[in-house]
Amino acid sequence: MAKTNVTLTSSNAGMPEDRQLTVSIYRYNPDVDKKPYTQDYDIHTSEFQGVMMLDLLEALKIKDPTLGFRRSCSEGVCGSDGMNINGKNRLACVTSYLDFSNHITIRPLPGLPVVRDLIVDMTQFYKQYEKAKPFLQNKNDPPVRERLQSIEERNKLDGLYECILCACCTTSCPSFWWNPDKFMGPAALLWAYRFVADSRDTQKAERLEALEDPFSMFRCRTIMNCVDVCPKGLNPTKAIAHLRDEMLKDTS
Amino acid sequence: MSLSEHVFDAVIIGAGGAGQRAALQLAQSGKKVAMVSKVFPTRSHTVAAQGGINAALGNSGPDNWRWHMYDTVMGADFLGDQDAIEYMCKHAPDTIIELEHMGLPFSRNEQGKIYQRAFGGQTLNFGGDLAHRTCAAADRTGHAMLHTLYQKNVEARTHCYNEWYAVDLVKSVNGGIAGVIALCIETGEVVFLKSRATILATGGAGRIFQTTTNAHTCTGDGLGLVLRAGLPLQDMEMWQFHPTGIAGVGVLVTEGCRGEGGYLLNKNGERFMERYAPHLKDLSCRDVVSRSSMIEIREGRGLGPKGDYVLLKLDHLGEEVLKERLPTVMTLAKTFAGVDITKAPIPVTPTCHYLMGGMPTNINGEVLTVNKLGKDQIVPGLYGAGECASVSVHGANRLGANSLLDIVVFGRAAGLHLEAALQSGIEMPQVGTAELEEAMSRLNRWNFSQKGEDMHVIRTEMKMIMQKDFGVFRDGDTMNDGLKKLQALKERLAHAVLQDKSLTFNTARIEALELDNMMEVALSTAVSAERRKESRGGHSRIDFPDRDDAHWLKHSLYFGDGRVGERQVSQKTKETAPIELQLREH
Amino acid sequence: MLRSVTSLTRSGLRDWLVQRITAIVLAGYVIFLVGFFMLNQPMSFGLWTALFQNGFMRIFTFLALLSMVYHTWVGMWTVLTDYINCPRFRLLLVIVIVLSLFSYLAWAVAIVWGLR
Amino acid sequence: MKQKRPINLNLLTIRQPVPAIASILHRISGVILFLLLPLFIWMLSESLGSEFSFNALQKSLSFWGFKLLLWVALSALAYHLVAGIRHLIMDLGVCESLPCARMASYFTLIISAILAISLGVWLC
Repeated sequence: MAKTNVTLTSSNAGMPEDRQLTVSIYRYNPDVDKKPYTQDYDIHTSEFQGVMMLDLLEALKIKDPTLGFRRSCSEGVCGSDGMNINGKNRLACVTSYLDFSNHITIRPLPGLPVVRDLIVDMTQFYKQYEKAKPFLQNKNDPPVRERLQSIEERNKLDGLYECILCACCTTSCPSFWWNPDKFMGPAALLWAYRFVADSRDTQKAERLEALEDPFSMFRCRTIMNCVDVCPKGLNPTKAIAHLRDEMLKDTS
Repeated sequence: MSLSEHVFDAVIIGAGGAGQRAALQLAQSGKKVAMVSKVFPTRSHTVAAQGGINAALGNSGPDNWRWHMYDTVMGADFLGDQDAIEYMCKHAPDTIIELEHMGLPFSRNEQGKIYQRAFGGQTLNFGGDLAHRTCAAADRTGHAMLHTLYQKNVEARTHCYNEWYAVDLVKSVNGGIAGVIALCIETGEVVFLKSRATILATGGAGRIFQTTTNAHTCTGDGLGLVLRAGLPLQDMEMWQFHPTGIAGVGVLVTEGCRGEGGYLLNKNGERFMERYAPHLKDLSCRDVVSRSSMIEIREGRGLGPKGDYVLLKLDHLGEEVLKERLPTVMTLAKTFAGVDITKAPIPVTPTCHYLMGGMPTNINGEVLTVNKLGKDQIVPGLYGAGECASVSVHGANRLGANSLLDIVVFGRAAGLHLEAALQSGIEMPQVGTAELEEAMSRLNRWNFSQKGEDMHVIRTEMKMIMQKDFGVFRDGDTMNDGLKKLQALKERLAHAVLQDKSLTFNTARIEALELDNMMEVALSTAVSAERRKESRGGHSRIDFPDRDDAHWLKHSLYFGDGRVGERQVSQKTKETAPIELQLREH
Repeated sequence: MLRSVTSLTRSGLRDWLVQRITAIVLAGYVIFLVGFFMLNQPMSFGLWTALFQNGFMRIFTFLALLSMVYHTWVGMWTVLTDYINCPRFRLLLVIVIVLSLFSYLAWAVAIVWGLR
Repeated sequence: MKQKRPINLNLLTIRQPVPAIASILHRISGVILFLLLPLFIWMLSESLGSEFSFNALQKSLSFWGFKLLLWVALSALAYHLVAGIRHLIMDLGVCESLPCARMASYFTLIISAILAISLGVWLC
């Protein structure tokens, strides 16, 4: 039988040492609070399992069931638990408290109305997403089998289709803060380019035309806050640049 | 009682793959349809499926849907209904092509066709060589599928109740289902969504276990709804434990890892699957691989301080393959195990992953119950599809990459059937105050609870019991013990308290309602598992180690009031001969 | 599509292009002036006026001034639409800015072309 | 009810990466330049008006308040120019990754700081 030398470099072999954390959380419940405030929680890391910020929040919610936050998959693919942790937008489920000091600050995603505690109203974000017409459009009759696409053509979609709509990028973008109704924001624009870049889509010209006004896309000032925070390592700024290049190619 | 009514042709509960596929079908045909989801649709757990979706497309060599059917029947350890399996495997290619046309960004092969990889239990020519049948979008197939479906629903302008929670089904005066009580999580508003038909597509319930690959939201809501409506659940003992959950955390790493050539090792560096399954080795069915891993661990060949995991080796595949085909696994291993898979193996352990059982349905997605004579009866106005349903294509053990297939094939089937039914006319059901009050009673119980136990204590205890007594290996004595504890817990839950009664986005209230459902699911699992005195697929008993076709080749039924029953396993096929009963290779 | 009557070209793409082309002209002009200044130290009134009496320099200056107007229009319009939410106040400011830009242009043209 | 919802946008609590800082400085320097446009044109006017006004302009440079104003104007111009060139280069698509953009922003800040200091020395 095949034998392999087993060398394990895993770091989760031992439990991390116990630490006492102070977590400052933005609190607001419109049913009881007139305005938002910050609440401090003390907790020992030995009180719960796991090293992710979501594990920590779940432990705090047992202590204080009124604490509100969204979460689902707990592995960074559903995009529910975007929040501003120590000043940066991140997903709580794939952010380890081991990377922080003993005082951690959690606030809701910036720039969107707060529904309760860490839960923001994402309506505006989704509206902008829908503006991108985020669905494949092909005016030709579909073939009996799959539409062919070369490996190279398919590779163009990498770095685009993986977006999980967590809104970390869009809510870190000052252009979106100041014009949330007009500037589509990095996530929506990434999706816009995902379909422009798809060899199977026939509506490229229409898609580009819809982005040509001074706000929808051109509000981007290429500061790359979106790239800085994207938990999936995507680059919306680059997608926006490609959209612009396509427009230049089309119009010149 | 004044309860505002919103009226629809169809209401779909759940916006994962099955719910969205059904919604799309109905929305595109111009029906007045509402899709209710407790999370924004793209947050549904379908998004986490990694490996792929099976279909005999034959893009890498010859393939045949009959071979796929054979594998599925074998994988199911013959508890699957062959009519449903035939339907699924036959319609798989068309369903995949349809998804491709919708825009799903499948990986491609050299000819520009959909890329297909090897996966567990997939063979050519009825048990021959490994088949490459699993269509994939890198290792993000579920994500790509869910987003594609949602995008098509955006295009079709499907009416979405996002972040609304389905509390309970409302029965019509003539015994059918008339819709559902729904709670707007954002505002606390409660409405009655009245409809000619309701489709349940609420997904799994893995959260009843302590460690699971499932999302926090997989709490078996649809299953609880069905039980409380007096309808049965089927094969609730049949849980799949995925061989490769990251040790200690439960995060899934796809079977695609082994499909691409990865394998499992014990502490002696031995590729132990060669010993348990010489033919398919690491790509045997999941129940086989999980059991093998557990035996290794129990016999002291596991690793780690507690000796409670084995290793998944991938580094020999080379950085390029890993980056192209398994990028998600790469990051997950880094994040959750601190492992660089290009250099070191991932510590993995069998982890609760999938419920094969659920509400019994026929191939049209119509939910079934049994009458006093033990005959199947269609429940008027109620459909089910996806993990919450048991049609049953997975029987006692699901094959990898058959779940994404199940949800789209039967989401579509339910949609198509309901579309036709609506075309020929379904009457709007009549509802009386008594029915509405009954459906509201559970929510009211929590809302008016004054004193009592904290629900999280009960939840924690339930998960521990399930983990300990109803895991990969089961035994009569411990199960009996666990069952008694669960019954006591259910009693305690009936007196637990909801402290926070605020209206705006009160997640504590949702968690309380979810716990009711989880408790129902846990009990149904415990009762059904204790009752099935054999080992089959995902259900392996130490005290009854063998499959017993003479007594147990049948679906087990469980009703919310504790009644149990049975249903025949269908061997009737339409186009091809049924697969004959035989032992699986082990 | 979103339109704005007060943006320079009312097209994001054209605004963007104008901003870039004018930036190149302005950058060239500034760098040229700085170079001229540094290469001719100490600067005298004669040298300085001779520069601006040159025909090419006059055209270059005019181009730079025009670029300045358009570049600033686009830039200031962007700043205002980010931070000023009241549409009437914003309109007023845009008008003030655009008028002052054109008066600067006229003033500067008068200076350079007024040279004898 | 939606109208009353607060928005978390306390800029002091939100960490801003270097490219964002480089960008806001670009904007601020641009606004300063716009506000100081009359100064530049007035200086053009004075310098070209007559030998007398040319010399008067040179003399006024010894006045510290004027020096300071001119330093602010020229520093803003230097920054706006350097950051603008960075923008133009990035528009060519040569620096699309975050590490590169970050590096470019640092360069912008450093070069502009050197220019501003040199201008200060020259004006003193």
